[in-house]
Amino acid sequence: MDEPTSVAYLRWIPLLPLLGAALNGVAGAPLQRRFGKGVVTAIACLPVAAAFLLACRAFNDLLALPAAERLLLDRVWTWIDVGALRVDAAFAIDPLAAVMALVVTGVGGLIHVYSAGYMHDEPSYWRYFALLNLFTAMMLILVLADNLLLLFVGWEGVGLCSYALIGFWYANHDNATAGSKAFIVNRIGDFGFTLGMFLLFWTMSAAGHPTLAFRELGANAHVLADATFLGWGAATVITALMFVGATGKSAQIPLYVWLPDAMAGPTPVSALIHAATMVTAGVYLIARLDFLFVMAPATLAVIAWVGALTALLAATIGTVQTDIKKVLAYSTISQLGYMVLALGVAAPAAAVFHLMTHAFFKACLFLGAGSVIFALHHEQDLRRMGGLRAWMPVTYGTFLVSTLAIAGFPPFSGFFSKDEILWKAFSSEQGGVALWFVGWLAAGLTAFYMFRLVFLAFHGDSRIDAQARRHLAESPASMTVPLVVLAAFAVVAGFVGVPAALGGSNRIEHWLAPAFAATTEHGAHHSAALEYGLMALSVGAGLAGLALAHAMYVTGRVSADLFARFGGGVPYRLATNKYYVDEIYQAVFVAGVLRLSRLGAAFDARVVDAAVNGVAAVVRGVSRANGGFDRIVVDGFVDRVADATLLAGGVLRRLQTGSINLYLYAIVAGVVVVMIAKLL
Amino acid sequence: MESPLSLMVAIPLVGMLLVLVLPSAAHNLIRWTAAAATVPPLLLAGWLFANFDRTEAGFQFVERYAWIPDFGIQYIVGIDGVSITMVLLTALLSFLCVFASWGIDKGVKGYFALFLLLDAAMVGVFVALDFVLFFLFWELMLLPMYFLIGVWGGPRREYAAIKFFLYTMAGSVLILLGILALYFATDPHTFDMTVMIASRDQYPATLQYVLWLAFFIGFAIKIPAFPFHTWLPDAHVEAPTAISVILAGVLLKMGTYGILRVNFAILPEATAELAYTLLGALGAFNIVYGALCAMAQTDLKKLVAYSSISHMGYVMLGMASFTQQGIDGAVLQMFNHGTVTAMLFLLVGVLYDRAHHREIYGFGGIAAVMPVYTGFVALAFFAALGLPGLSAFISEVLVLLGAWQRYPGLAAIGASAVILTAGYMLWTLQRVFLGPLNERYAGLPEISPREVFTLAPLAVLVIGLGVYPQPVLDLIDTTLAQLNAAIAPLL
Amino acid sequence: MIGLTHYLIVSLVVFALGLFCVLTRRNAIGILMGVELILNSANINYLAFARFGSGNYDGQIFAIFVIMLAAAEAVVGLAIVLGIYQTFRTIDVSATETLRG
Amino acid sequence: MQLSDLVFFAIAGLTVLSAAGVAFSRNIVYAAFSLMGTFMGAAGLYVFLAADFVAVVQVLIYVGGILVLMVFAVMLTHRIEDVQISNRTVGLAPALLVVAGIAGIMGYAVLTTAWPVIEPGAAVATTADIGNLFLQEYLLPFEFASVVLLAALIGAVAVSRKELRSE
Repeated sequence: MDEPTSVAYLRWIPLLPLLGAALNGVAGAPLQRRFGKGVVTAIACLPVAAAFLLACRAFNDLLALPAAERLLLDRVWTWIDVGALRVDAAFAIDPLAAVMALVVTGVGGLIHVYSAGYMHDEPSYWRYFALLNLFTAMMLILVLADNLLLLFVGWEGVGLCSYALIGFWYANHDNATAGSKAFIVNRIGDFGFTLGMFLLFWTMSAAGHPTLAFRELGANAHVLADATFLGWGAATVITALMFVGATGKSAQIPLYVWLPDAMAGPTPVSALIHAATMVTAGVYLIARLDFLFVMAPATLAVIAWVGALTALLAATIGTVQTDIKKVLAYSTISQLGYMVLALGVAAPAAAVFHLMTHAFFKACLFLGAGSVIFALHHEQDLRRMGGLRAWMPVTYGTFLVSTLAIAGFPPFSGFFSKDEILWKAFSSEQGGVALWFVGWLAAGLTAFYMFRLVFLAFHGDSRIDAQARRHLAESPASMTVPLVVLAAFAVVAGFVGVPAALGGSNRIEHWLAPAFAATTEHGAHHSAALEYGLMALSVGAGLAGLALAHAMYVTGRVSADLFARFGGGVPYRLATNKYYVDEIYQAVFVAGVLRLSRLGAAFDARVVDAAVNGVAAVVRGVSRANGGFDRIVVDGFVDRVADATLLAGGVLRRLQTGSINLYLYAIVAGVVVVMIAKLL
Repeated sequence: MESPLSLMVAIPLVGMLLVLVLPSAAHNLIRWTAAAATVPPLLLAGWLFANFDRTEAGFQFVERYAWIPDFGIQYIVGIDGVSITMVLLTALLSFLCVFASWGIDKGVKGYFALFLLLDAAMVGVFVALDFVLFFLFWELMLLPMYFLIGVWGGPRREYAAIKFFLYTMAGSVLILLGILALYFATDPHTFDMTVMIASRDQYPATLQYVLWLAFFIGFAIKIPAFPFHTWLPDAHVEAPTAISVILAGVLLKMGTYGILRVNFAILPEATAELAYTLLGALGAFNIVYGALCAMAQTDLKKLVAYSSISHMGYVMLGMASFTQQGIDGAVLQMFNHGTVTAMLFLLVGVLYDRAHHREIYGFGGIAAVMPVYTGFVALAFFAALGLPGLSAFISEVLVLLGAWQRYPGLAAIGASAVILTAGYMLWTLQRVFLGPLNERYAGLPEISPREVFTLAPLAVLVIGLGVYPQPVLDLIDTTLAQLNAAIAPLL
Repeated sequence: MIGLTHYLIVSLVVFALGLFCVLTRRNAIGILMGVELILNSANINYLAFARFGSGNYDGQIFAIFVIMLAAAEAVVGLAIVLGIYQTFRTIDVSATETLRG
Repeated sequence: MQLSDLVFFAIAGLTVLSAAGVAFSRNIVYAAFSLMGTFMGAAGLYVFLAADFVAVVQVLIYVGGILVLMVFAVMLTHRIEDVQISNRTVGLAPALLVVAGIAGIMGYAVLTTAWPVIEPGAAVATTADIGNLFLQEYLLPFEFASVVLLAALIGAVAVSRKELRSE
């Protein structure tokens, strides 16, 4: 394998935001007090902007290279070097990483700007930006890492920032709990991730390639083909464990429960971390390790079904939520399900394409929701909104565009990416009609709940209380400009992936092709007619969802209670209560662990310590018995000895005359005796 | 420099004598004298770090004098890759703990005299290469510890001190018996560890097993490994802050250090035979058990004590793996745990000094009144739960990676504890520091510069070794590679 | 020619007289004088052996130490005698038998 | 018989006779003065044994220090009129027996032992050499000696102080 092109500027992409975070984290409070919030904003935003420019430069440099050699490497230092394990702190960028880096720095930069407006009244403004910068840095480390262990640093680092930002308003216990929940659930995923990493390393090591670097792993992945672990194919076990990690980060069944709660954080955080970037890390991981996953068809099947079911399940819950951010949260889970579905049907390019478009329109949706919440002074309940389009035209316009995109109406970006996924789900070797059908159903539901949201919030009569209505106004420019930019991308981003069937060239798939060299393309034997038909069906599903939402929430021709009464209300109750998954987890896992922990502590106190104290008691008892023996037998003996000594002393004391002369005689006599004895 | 190691032992002793002749009312003079006595060892430790030959597996800076030739007892000190890390840790923590003890105002003279004696004895344990010398220092360390807990401790200090003393004395007896048995088994009779290491092939297998168990139990009490661990929470809860730091930061390491120095180096055959069950499985069990027990605690200090038990389990598991990664990770974990847990105890002490209790449920929202302090706490807690980028992550990942090679099941059990650890650490963070502010503590003063001074060097180490762990790994690698090469083929 | 034996005999005689003095005196100061005689006889021996036996200075050095010790002994001894006198108004050792068992 | 031998016998005679005076005198004051003769005689013998420094020390310390001290003690503890009865002796017979026994044994040992004897060299001044030895080889004993003397000094003061004892 050829040595990739070496560049020295890659390290600055994550490092600049990290420096910003360090500066704001250490000196932010005094700076803010002394010089105002402008300084903090500058410290936070400029590094991200610079990182974006550097990412553009890297993108440009990649373009200049031939497709097969598109990889830039920046080796900084040897991080760990123990035995066969050698891990470099090195950053690499290839087409896949370039897409991610651009999304992270681009969307991230816009959200930084937006936050300056949204968080303007926050007293710990500096802390917010320090964490936001830290998050950006960690996400960039994750994306640009050259090896699995460094990726894990970013992986956990974003988890930490997510924890800290969800619980940003920590004075409320619920927010702090939500943060902890996110971190701990993610840790369950990390458990799988680390074990997968260990197994991968040792399996490769046994085959003579002890490495964790992606390049070398990719080049030598074929050695895994014959390896087994406990009777299973090593690749299958490794990928399954890695996928556990991905379900945590990317909020898939069964570990999705943290994401809705994560909406407790500030809305820009929800937009950046819990919609646009961090949650896609799982998707990125699987895409990055594509060469492993293609070797494990069994894992892929699991992945595809998990993704499809997550998409559907989250969509059903999304239809009944009344909190504007919760709706968006479930829609995020649902969209992530699509991406995972794409990965499961061996279409990573489609997944990454959707990841990118989703980043734009979902960020726009969240920021739009944030704009609404900002205007309504932290009111998030849809039932107390309505008719907002009159007051907030920019927010409404961008929100509508993004909703059209997520619902998959042409020519908005979501249409291309989602259709690509549905088409692959149908046509790929790994896919099938059933997967497509689940995805299609979820697409219809998506359109329904998203338009329900739009209609409830922006159309109809205002249900806002009079107090809030008096101050109602469009948000400031620092918030609306990012909205417009993101909305623009939500419209046009799809055009990089126009499929061949529609006369496009699917540029993104070609761009990403070097990263997914292991994925072989099948399914070309399906006719274009079929593809058109499926497209029409999915657009039809979207239209149906739109129509239903319109009928329910605008014209009122269909009663909104339809669902609530359906099937005796059981499905509705299930959905509103999120299928009781949280409760089940709480009862089974959390309570179980707590019981186990109390058991352990009790064991410590009652058994181990009791044993120790028991030993002490036994020793005391023995010593008491011993004491009796002592008093009667030993002491008796001792007393007799003492008596005898006294008696003897009474006799011998007579020798002590006190006369020095006598003593001297005695001494000399002793000397004489010794001398005589010696001489004889 | 002629004899850096002897100087490191002697200087605190001289400091102790100085403290003893100072008038007992001159508190500040005593404190500064004690502080001054810990500076030269720290500088010497730095000198050792700079001049240590990283390519040499054997002992360096060896000093050897006849002591009691009739019994083959010598004064031998020297360090290899394992002990230098411990010596560095001891020198650093002793220095910082003098400042952490600044608030002691009862029996100041006695406290600092005993503290310096403890300091000398700890360094002595790590540098001694003659068994008699080793045992002497080992016992010498218990004495000041007993008094430091028993006199300057909390309300139940007598119980804790006696429990600590009895436990460790029980261990000492076994160690002493083992030492004597080794003495008579070596031909010609000697207490010289280096000779024993060289002649390890001459010990018969049965003797090795018996000795291994004796030494293991003796050292396991110190680690402490289940079921010999219950002295630790009590001792920690009652001990003054600085003593907790020393106890968790240095004394616990003596258990695992002893196992490496004696069981591994001198009894390789028995090690190969017994390590899986008694070190590996017990270590994995310790990790999970300690974490579970920590979760159930409501006393902040007890929680940290149990987390120590859990984290020391990683050391045992890593040592038992007999892979370069695992065993390097184990020693690195010894060092990292020393810094992280020292931070944790110092931080608990800071809070206790202000609020005079440690009940986790009795706080709330402290982050609002003590933001800098909370920043340190967050760093220490996240280091303790193994956040990548911080030092403990490197060692834990190396330990688990190494363990996976030999025992995937145990590695999986050990790795599962990261979830539990995150659970209790975050739960505690939330109860104490987050949530609505408990009005009783609205007036708590922010962490003082002196306290920051004790914490900052550790914080730098925690972050620095997470980003670039090679300085420590380079120190230990060669020695451990040789040690491992002696045992791994016997497995 | 005067040899080693001559000195040893002188020393022996002085020792015998000193011993006799110690044994027979009832006066504490007298006993101390006897002790001084014994010490002097020892010194003569030291020096004689140094001169005729080894030929080096060790004997002389020891003699000086003995003198030093004698001085110390005399100082302390006489102080005690004075103390006894102030308590008992006598220094007759047979009169001070309070140590009798 | 050489002159030096005559001198030796004279000095030895002085020593022995003075010692006898110490041992047998009934008057403690006379005994004290006889002791001076013994000391001086011993000093003379030291000179014969080529130990000039020790001889000087003997004169300085014994005669100048210890003896004066003893005379002081005698004077302090006895009224002058008591001197006649001040030096009673007791148990002459057993003492003579014991002393004769010891002297006999020791004399036997002295006369029958074959002492390894070297030819004594010429007498040289010893002071400088002894000084060097004290500050080099015998430094530690020398220092200890100084401590002992100090302790004796303090002890003597402490013992003979009136107020301390009367407590």
